[in-house]
Amino acid sequence: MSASETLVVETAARVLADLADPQTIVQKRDDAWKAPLWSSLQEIGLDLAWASETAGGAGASLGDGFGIIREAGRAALGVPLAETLLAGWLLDRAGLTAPGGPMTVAPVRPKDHLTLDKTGRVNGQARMVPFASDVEHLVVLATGDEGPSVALVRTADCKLKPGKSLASDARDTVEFANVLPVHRARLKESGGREKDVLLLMGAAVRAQQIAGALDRILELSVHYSQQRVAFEKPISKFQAIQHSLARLGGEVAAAASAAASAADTIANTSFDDDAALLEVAAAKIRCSEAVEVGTGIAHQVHGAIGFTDEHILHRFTLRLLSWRDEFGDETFWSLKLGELITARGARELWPLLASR
Amino acid sequence: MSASETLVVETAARVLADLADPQTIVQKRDDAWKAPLWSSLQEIGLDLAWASETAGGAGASLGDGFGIIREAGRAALGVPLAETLLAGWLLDRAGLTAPGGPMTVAPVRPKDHLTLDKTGRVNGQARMVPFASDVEHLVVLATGDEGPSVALVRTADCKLKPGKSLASDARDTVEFANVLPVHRARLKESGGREKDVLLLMGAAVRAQQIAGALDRILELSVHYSQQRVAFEKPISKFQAIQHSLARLGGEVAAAASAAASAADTIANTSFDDDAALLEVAAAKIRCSEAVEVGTGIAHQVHGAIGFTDEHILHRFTLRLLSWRDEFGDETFWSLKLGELITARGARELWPLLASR
Amino acid sequence: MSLIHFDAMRLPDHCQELRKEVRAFLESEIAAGTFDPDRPEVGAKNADEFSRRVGAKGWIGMTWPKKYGGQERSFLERYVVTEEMRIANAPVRRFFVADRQSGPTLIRYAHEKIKQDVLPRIIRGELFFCIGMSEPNSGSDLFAASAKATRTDGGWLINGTKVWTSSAHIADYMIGLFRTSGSTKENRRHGLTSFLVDMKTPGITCRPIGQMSGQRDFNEVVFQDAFIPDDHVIGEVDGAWKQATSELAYERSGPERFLETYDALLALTNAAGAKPDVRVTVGIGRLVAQLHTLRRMSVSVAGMLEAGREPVVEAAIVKDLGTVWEQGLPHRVRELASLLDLEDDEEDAFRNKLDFELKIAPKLTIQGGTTEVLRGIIARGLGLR
Amino acid sequence: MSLIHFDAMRLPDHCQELRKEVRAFLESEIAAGTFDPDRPEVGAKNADEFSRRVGAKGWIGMTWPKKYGGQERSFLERYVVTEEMRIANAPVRRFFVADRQSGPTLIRYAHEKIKQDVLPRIIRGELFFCIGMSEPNSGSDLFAASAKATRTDGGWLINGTKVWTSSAHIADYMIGLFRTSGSTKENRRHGLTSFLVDMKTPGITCRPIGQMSGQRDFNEVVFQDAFIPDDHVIGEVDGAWKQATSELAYERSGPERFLETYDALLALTNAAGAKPDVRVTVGIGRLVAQLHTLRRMSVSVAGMLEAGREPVVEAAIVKDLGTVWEQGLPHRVRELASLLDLEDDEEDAFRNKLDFELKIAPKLTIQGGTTEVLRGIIARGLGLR
Repeated sequence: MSASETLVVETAARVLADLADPQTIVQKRDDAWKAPLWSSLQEIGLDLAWASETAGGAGASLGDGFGIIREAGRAALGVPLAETLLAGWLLDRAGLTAPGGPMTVAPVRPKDHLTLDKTGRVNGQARMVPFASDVEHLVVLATGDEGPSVALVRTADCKLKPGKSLASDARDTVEFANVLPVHRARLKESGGREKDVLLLMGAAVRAQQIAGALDRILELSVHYSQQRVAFEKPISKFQAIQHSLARLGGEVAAAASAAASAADTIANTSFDDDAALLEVAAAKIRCSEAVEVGTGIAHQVHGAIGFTDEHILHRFTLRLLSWRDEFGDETFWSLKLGELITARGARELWPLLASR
Repeated sequence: MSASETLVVETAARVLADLADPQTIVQKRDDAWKAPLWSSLQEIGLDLAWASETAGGAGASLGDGFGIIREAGRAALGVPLAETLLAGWLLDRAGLTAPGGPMTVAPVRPKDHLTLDKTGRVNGQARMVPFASDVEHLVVLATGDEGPSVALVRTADCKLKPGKSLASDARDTVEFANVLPVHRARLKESGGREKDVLLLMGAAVRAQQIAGALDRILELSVHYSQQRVAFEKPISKFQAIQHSLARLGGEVAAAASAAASAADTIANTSFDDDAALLEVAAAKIRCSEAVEVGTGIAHQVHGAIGFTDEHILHRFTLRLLSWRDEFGDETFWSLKLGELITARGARELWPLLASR
Repeated sequence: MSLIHFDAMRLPDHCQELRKEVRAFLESEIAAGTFDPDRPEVGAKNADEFSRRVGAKGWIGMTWPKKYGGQERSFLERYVVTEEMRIANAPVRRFFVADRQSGPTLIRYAHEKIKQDVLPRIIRGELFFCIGMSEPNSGSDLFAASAKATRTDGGWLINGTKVWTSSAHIADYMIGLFRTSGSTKENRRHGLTSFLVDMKTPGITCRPIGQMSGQRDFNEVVFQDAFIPDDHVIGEVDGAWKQATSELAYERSGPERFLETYDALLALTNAAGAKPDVRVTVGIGRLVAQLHTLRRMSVSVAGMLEAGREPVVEAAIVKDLGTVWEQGLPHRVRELASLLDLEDDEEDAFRNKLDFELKIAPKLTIQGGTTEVLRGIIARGLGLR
Repeated sequence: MSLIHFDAMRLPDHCQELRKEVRAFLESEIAAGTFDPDRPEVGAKNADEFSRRVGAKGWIGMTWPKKYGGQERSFLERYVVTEEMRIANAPVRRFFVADRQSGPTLIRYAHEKIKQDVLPRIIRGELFFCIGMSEPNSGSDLFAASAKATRTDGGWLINGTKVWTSSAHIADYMIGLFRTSGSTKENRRHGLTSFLVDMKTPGITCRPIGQMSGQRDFNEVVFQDAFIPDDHVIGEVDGAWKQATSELAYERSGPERFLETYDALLALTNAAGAKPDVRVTVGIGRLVAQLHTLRRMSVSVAGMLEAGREPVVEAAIVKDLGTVWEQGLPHRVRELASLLDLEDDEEDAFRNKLDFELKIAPKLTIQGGTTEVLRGIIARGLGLR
């Protein structure tokens, strides 16, 4: 990470700490924090970090953007910052301009597919679309006769069936019935995996959010164990707790490494390279795997208080559980990666790993 | 367990402790212990506990036999006592007489099948047959036009390709090429699962051996932890060791319960009852599962010494690893059990469990 | 010879007859709309009346002495009733705490007058109990409790705070642990006394604490000079620690300690259909084998209790394995269900069910004795402590 | 901000060029029959000559100072060489201990004369080292060592026993820990000194100890008045504990700490073929994701070493996760392979491979720092101890 990249990420961290502190959010129990936060993010240009400057964005590096997203994970952020970055990135890949304001993307599930008909209208259904009911614009990847295109669609032009994530963030079913986009254009890239770019990039984004949130629950758990007294000493002094937290540390480290490596790969490699599939799949798999063990240990260390809605831990736990399902869960990516590995053959496994 | 059953099992335990003590076997490094042990077992009739008295056996209860087998497991016994019991049991189910001396059975793998042709000759191949090269007689389950039959076959009439288990016990490939049995007869029972009786009974036997061996490695590990000093105190005083041994205790308990329940079921229920499949499959699955965690903890507690061939732990570890594969591994039985459960339907799952 | 014993206990025929009776009763309740077994999170329409009907059946306090209105039936019969209620997601909360824990404690340690007054009402399904153990600064270490009871005319005044008290806001009584003198150097567990607290006593306030699962039955209970009459002391003053072990054996042994997330497995088996792919079939088979084994162990513990033994270690093992298993179950189900190709509405239903089980999972290894405490008990039973 | 750091380190191009060179070298060795990558348990025909040829390539002690014959190449280049040797199952035992551990220790702490004598010979692949740490009564607690070194004219006499010393019977030198004075109240680690021991010194006897895996490279080494010259003291007398941390960082960080059972995964992928069932495909994908992640972490630690940092906690995490993973790998492979329908000879080959990996698995979390010790180091790094 260069010095200037760090500056952007530090700014994001500071804004989030000031305006989206989980403790404050849990205490206030309302949504009043969202508007000032978004204004601030927008003012600095963090929301469109990944849209190029000509397209109304900040034109930050991919690394910067992933850094911002990791900070969003560290804050267990329940507004569509990661989705807006992703939407901006997707628009940019088709040379389209971002409209301003929060956005989201569709589809986010491997089994949902949207089509673009000859008249340029979008059709199909996308389920579990994050924050759809909270945003004015959706950026969709839809496939037509000419291959995949990106389309900017007004949410108001779609039919929404509201839904919720485990963390009660909006995850809506969006029906597209002959929806005419505001803009649309062909994806710039070509190659066999172009139809999967949103899934791949989304998986890398979610991996980064998971890594960030896990990092934070390690901090929370270490801190809590040092404060909490049982059997006349801080529970951090019990070997069983120390070893549990060491295991949590291992999961945090694995998630951070896998997510960082995938992010770095996306910044430097074409999605059509097998290495990109390896890296993104591995990151989403390993980060998602870390969720069960990681949240399990954090809750075990916190005891009953961590299970209450007055403590901030649940904001992390529930988003982690939700993120691991989105843009393909670990089973989906294991299947994809397993198919790649078996198709290439056993002797090609090590050369692929070693090439990274 | 009735008082008389306990007496038989206690006798078995005493004979094994006297003549097949793992520590002595490990020190002596030869097979001299095998002959006196077998004479003693034979004299008391423990080897043919499951053949009826009219057929030359001891006609002990099924429960007694499983008790003997559990003790064989507790001794990590490397002679075909369990196999001879099983062979006697199988002969008995076809009304055949046992020839005396150690025996084994075939086939032991779900994918091996033997046939009986119209002239009464056995054909086919069975792999990984336990102790085949150590015994004079094999009892085989072979399928002919009339369904499954039991045949007593001289090992000398077969072609053997020697092999070894993980514990270096004989596990041989036996080829049957027009082998004329000493005796043969139709299985007495009928019903859809008759062809699987050997697999089911063998799985219950292996579950019992596993439960016995795990029980013993818990004892060994607890004892070692109380003797071994590190960081100036017995390692049993470290919370991490205590919790590991508690987990080992849990695995031992699960294996013992599952194996005992399956044994009890076989003594009281027809193999054609779905409950029998549930019980035997669950026992083989759960006992086999306990092997990885159980041996892992035992070795972790013992440290390097448990990995040497001078310590007895490896006799248990390697047989446990071998037994979990035989008569169907946990994946095989999970498939069988899963097929049963899904075919019966979700609403029938609880009634089946609750019926036991 | 072995360090740990589990017999192959089988429920006798009369228990299985009782099971049929319980199922028929529950089916009629479901048919009458008392509760929906598929939507336990909604709760029952009229749990109070359901309690009384269960009481009328003789299924609350069924093992208790006849002189208090009990039936002196076996622990195994009670086991069957508990199982069927749990599997049907019946709204048992109103009576289950009293049936499992408070009633047996009162029978052993309460004043005769109290027993005669309270036990018959529990048995009729009229009284709702909660348990006051944890405090803001004492979680799994119960003996660090600091809420105080001080002597006054004819009784005690209690002051302090209990937390994570399930259902305190709707309970009639609490059995709570209060400090009546300091711990001693020789015995840090000395100085706590168990009290029966009428929750309508002036000076008691409950504040509900929301849970991440959306459930709202945790409470913080604050006592300010709440008066407890002398005869409401349960057992020995300063000696509550002597009562702890046997109480917890009851709490740990039941089928409710591994069936909490059973619905996830049911939903998976249902969604998988008759011929799922090999991955799902193997996965279901394995989970069923694990569940069956846990149940065999749990029935075995019930048999030991019935035989008058105190299977402290065995009960701790069942609970340790059971809670870890039921905690992981929704995660295993999620993985297996991942590639199932469900219709939208099937998927919504499945997802709703699974999400609920995933949300409650974190607390399963914490409530009523954490994994760490249980492993300590097992280690002690193995002679390590 | 985070408690734990792992950068997305990428091996630079020149490392990947070196990788090609190493592969070509190893292929030619395999072609010449030096070793069989598919049968590592057989061992090499002529490991000594192989060592010298590796030395001639400049791949032993390649990061060491040029004045001792080293190349001053980067840790990342060494990392690549180590990886390729490990993956090919090359017979590295003759030089690897010295390359990984003994050489760096000598460079930091040995007398200049010793360095000038010994290091060039290591680099040429002529010297074989072993490590004398564990004793019959000190396993993971190295500081309980009791084998003694007592002052004599011009040096020291050592007496006592070391165990689990890999390859002591064929090693030229040992670096061993011996007690030179008692521990103190303030510092129980005080009083041990590190010595370079010529294994041909009179008074040293090795007894091989067989392993359950069939391997025979463990030894018990008994010292009876073995004389060690003064200049063979490594570092400070009584102060060996100060040297321990940095030494172990090297030992923990390498790819050999998660690739030990890689062959099991290779055999599975091979046996599965191009289109296995969904169960096997998903299983392989998941294992590869885990392995890839471990490797990314391990490369990152190598990058930190290269940057001159001492990533003690990060290295401990990689080894903890890595050894637990490689220990479980043969078991996971076994499960996945269970339903593959292999021909008899394919099955035999697969089974032989898997059995070997299953047999060595128990020691992987014990050798060179147990899981318990590693978690203690991580906990300390998290500020808990």
